[in-house]
Amino acid sequence: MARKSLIAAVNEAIREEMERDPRVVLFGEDVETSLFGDTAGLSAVFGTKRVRNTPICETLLTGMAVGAAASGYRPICHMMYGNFIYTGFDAIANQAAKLRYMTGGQITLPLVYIASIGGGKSAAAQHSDTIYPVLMNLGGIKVVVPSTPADAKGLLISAIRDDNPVVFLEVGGRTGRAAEVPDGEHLVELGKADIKRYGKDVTLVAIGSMVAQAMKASAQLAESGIDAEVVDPRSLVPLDKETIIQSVKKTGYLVVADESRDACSAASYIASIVADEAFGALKASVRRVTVADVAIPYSPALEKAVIPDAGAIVAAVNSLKSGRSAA
Amino acid sequence: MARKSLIAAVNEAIREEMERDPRVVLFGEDVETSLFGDTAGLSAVFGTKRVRNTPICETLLTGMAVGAAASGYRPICHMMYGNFIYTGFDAIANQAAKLRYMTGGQITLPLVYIASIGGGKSAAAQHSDTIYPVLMNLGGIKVVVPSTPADAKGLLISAIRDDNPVVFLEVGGRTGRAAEVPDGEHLVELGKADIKRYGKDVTLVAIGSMVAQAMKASAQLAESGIDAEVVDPRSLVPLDKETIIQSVKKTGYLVVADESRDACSAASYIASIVADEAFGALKASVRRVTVADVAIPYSPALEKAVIPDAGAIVAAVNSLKSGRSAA
Amino acid sequence: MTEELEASGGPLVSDQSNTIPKTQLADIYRRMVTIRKAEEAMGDLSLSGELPGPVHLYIGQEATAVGVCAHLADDDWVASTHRGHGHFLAKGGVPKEMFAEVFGKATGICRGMGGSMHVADVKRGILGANGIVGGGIGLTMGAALSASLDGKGKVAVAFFGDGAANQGVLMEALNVASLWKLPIVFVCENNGFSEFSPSSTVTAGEIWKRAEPFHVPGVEVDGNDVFAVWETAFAAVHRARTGQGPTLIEAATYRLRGHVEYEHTFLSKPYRTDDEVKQKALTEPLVVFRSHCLEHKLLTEDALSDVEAEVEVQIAEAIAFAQDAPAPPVQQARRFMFA
Amino acid sequence: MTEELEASGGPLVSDQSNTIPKTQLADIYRRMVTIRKAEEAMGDLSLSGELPGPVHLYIGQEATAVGVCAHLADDDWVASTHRGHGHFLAKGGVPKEMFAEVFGKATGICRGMGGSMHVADVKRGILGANGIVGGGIGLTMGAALSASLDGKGKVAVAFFGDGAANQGVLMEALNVASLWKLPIVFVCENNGFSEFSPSSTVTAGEIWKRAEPFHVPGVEVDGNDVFAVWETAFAAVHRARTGQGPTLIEAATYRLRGHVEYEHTFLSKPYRTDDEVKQKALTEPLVVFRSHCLEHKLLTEDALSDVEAEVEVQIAEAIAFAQDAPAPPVQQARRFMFA
Ligand SMILES: Cc1ncc(C[n+]2csc(CCOP(=O)(O)OP(=O)(O)O)c2C)c(N)n1
Ligand SMILES: Cc1ncc(C[n+]2csc(CCOP(=O)(O)OP(=O)(O)O)c2C)c(N)n1
Ligand SMILES: [Mg+2]
Ligand SMILES: [Mg+2]
Repeated sequence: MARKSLIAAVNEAIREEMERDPRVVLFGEDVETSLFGDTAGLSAVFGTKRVRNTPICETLLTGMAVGAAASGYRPICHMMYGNFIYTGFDAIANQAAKLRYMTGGQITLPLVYIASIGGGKSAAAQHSDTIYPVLMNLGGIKVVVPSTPADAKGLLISAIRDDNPVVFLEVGGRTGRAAEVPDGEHLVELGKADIKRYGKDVTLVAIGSMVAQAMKASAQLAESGIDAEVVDPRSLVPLDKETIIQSVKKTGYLVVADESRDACSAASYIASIVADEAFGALKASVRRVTVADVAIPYSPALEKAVIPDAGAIVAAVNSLKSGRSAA
Repeated sequence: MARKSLIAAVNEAIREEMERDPRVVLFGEDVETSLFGDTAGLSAVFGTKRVRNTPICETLLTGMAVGAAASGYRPICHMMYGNFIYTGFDAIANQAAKLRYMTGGQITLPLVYIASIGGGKSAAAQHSDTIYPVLMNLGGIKVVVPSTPADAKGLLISAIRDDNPVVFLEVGGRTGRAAEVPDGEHLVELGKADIKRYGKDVTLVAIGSMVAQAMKASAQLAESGIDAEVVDPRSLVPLDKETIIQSVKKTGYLVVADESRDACSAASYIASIVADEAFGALKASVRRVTVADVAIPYSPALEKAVIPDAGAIVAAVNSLKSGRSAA
Repeated sequence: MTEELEASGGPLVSDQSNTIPKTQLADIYRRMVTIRKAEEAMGDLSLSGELPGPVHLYIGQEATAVGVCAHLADDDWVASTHRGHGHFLAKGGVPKEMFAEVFGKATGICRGMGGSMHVADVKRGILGANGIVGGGIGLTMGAALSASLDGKGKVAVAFFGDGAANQGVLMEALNVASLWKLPIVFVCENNGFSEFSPSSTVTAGEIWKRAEPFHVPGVEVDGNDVFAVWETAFAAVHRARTGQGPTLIEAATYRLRGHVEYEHTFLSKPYRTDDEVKQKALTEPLVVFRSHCLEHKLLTEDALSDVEAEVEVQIAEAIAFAQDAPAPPVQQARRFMFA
Repeated sequence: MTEELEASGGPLVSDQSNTIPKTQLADIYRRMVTIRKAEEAMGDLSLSGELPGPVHLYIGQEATAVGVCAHLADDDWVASTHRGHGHFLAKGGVPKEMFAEVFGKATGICRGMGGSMHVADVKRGILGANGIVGGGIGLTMGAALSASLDGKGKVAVAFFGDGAANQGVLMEALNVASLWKLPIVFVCENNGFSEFSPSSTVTAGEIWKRAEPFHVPGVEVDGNDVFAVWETAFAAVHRARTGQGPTLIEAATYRLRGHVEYEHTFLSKPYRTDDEVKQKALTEPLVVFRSHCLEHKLLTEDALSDVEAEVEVQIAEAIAFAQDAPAPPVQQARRFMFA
């Protein structure tokens, strides 16, 4: 075990998979110099045939990844900021998500799109979006959002080995906290949630950047005698409904924390699943802690007010436990 | 009152608004000849300066609409099929949804994107998508989905007069059923749901194409003594939460029918709102009747199996009423 | 032709003496006639309401698909458009599998999942028809990247229309293909229309010239003359196969049928005259080929008629096969989203 | 210069005798120096951690923004890029409102909602800096459409980088602008880099030549020479204003600072040498302007120094204003999504 940042874990995962499988190739804007560092040094190791700097042309890049995957390679297409996935959305939504289905299974698309998401850095509205809801709705795209360096490495390796389009989203940017990453081959299965903290009184489902906030919230809640369970889905498509439902069946209460905008958020989807499939277990409202339906502002004070934190999660739990919410 | 198709109502709304306000302009691919008929004849009336056929270039079109709106006109940008909104997604998600916010309110964007959505015509996976979930999550975009010709006319006029980006989505294609449309100026406020059928036993929230199915389902349910209330949100952003919640408070049961894919669907969002804000009123699970997370197949038998119908809605209601769902 | 190529952005490796070998002429004609007869039948089936979805016919453009695909093997890649039957058949797709697909049947090449707009046959290098105008360009660029990486001399061909040439992705692709010397041929079929808009109203300048600023050779060819297409494609495919990079070919042709097969039933007004269509039909690919072959005594009237008769039988059989085929099992709708 | 314009796609209405009027020279210099001093200060503030978000500096490119915007009035439109301070100031944006914005303050031009990457001043025709490379092209096309509709002779100018020129939307815009004769000028600032990639590694051919296939004039200009830029822009803006249509200008310049201001703190390796930068600094716009004016006795050393001193005071005041300004009220975060 060694302590590494999420970015370093991603770098390592790509490196190991490129070593293991010559069909894995990487391209994207400035992947050689690497804005975030997650692809730094790879071109020196694998050469500029397998690690390619591209021009700025997201529309083409997403489609080229589909074509390269359909024809036998396993491309990793680095999209830099998450909102450039909006720019290259066409081929993701119209091709990657549907080509296998439309051709009756003839086409296999082992490809990974990587991007960095989320706010907190005064990068303003465009670059701070949390983009997974729009991807989750597309159907044919797997969506992975690790919250720790170890999960990042394990999930990315699984994503690269997966025979389907996967969007792998990095939270925390280039300056995430370092944490232990297992040595040797480390895989995390797509579609398996991780219980980051066991508890019996309330279930906190937290995604990506919200996992750390939920852990902080749990510590605060513990002080007032509330024992929270923190469930990190890690992969949103496929989603490990079972782990979430089992947790709610145990605790009877659910708060979902998600940095995406509220309307059609991952949080709303998870809440709706529980309200359907575990309704009988619920003792109170299901609360979503999300970004209200606004963009992310630049000014730090405003940005802080918009992006949920541990305090917001604690407040949501308290509103449930006091019964104030069961209207 | 006269009976008209939804397409004819749309055509009339554009015509009236272009007559009323010289700043309203229309452009898009083949708006002159008009694939669906909703813009047919307009260039003859208003000339080819105000009604412009464009080349095929969705990336530019969506952005050009933003620029034209920002500089004083009120563009209507016809996107033809809904999935071409994916193609032109960049400027919708990165510019239209955020420009006003990022500039501290300096920029006003009175613009309407029109597109046709939904399956049922063997148009295959790409052209059959129900695309509103991805738009709802963007935050700065209003989203309107009328289910009747009268609502279509009234909502489109409101959309054109609205000072914000609105996506106006047509369901049923060029061959929708005709129905009464009021004569004279007819406006429907954005953000006001319509109760299409009053009932006391169960609330059916139905969107777009699902409204007709919910009405059919209500008739069937009435036969078995279940009196369903059908709520048509009509506009998804803004969403009339109040009407939905009031209905559920009355009936105690909720089924949401939505032709979009389930994950992060409008249905899941509505279900999550009720599970939060009207939890105490709920007597059973909240059921979603949606497209499972697959694309729309071409073959008619398969397509029919994937897209929800009245039977699916009835089955969902029965599963609630029999208490089978409250796990 | 070769002069033009050289004029605009670099020489193609071409041997002007290259033309369709005589032994292949009957086969070239067979392919063009197969497309023609299949499409005519499609048109009838569409009008009679037998096809569940819309069809966009390739009638009048046969020379381009056939003249280009003559140079491709199964492991070369093509991507096509919404108007994709011609490319499917020219690249070796099986008629009965195509018809069954367009009928939405279990034995369709895509098991009924995609229909006309998505006919694909991956084992034959057909990445598929596509409902996104310009969508095939990214796909073939990816295939060309694969081909360039595996170094086995494979080639990718992107077929697209004049309307698609106005999608920015073409220029993005020309840039990357030039930088990376990808083995790709961009084949733009200018059939005079982008849906209901005459090309000149939505397309500024000349499409083939759009390549040169990227240092990619661009060339115009008579898309109704399969000999000309064959020769131009020969050079461009050779150039790609030998690692010399991309070429853009603009094939001038004409769409003899409507944009979509039943358009006259719903369009509010005509967008071209019947006279124009009649005039254009005088120089359509089969007419041109027939008269060229007869004039130069390359094929006899009998040989041509034999081909036509054989193809007619084959198409009739393909349609019967499709009509008799079972619908796909309903559970199939839940399959194929993920591998 | 005019020859080049005529060579590539049609004549510009230009009068070769047109150059910057002598009375405007001090003002031109003031604008360039304002940008330079503001940007130098921004760099310092960024490194000292006083700015909440990243900044992309315009140092070395001043001649382009200033030479172009000299021809524009408040009701002409411009859209800019992530590197947007220069265009903001050149088009008349107020320094203190820009600094307050980049500090995230309530008195910022966007009330602190947008920051460096979104400085906009709509009343001065500045549609804003933009975080999307190529994003301003669609916006200015829309503004040009408005201008063409209202017929008052307004003009729209899209500023974008060499990297942005590889976004397909540029070609989509060239096509539509040509077809509709829109009053737009496309100004590509080729500063040698697309982020950390030297232009030649990601850009095939010459950018200014990409216009010609669309029958749009394309022209290259020395982007470090404000006289040359001014003259070229004069012709292009005049062409647009008089209904003759679009022009593409490629201004050759050099980005003297990093892509983003603190990049050396996190990049794993350098992508250019210090020597290269030093070399290029010898021909940067202020050096060129100064020596030209002194050599031709257009402005005195004193006059130039006076401008510099005045600007220095103004920028210091602007920074003090920004530093002292209050943060925006927290409730503001919920405003401005909808009108
Ligand atoms: C991205 C996208 N935009 C619009 C359409 C609708 N559409 C289908 S075919 C077509 C015209 C295509 O013209 P062209 O590329 O010349 O091909 P042709 O039909 O002439 O073969 C259009 C606009 C589409 N399918 N995809
Ligand atoms: C759509 C999009 N893709 C990628 C980026 C990331 N990015 C920001 S600036 C930049 C380079 C832009 O190069 P150029 O257009 O030459 O402008 P310059 O930075 O040289 O002024 C890139 C890739 C972006 N902001 N937007
Ligand atoms: Mg065409
Ligand atoms: Mg640059």
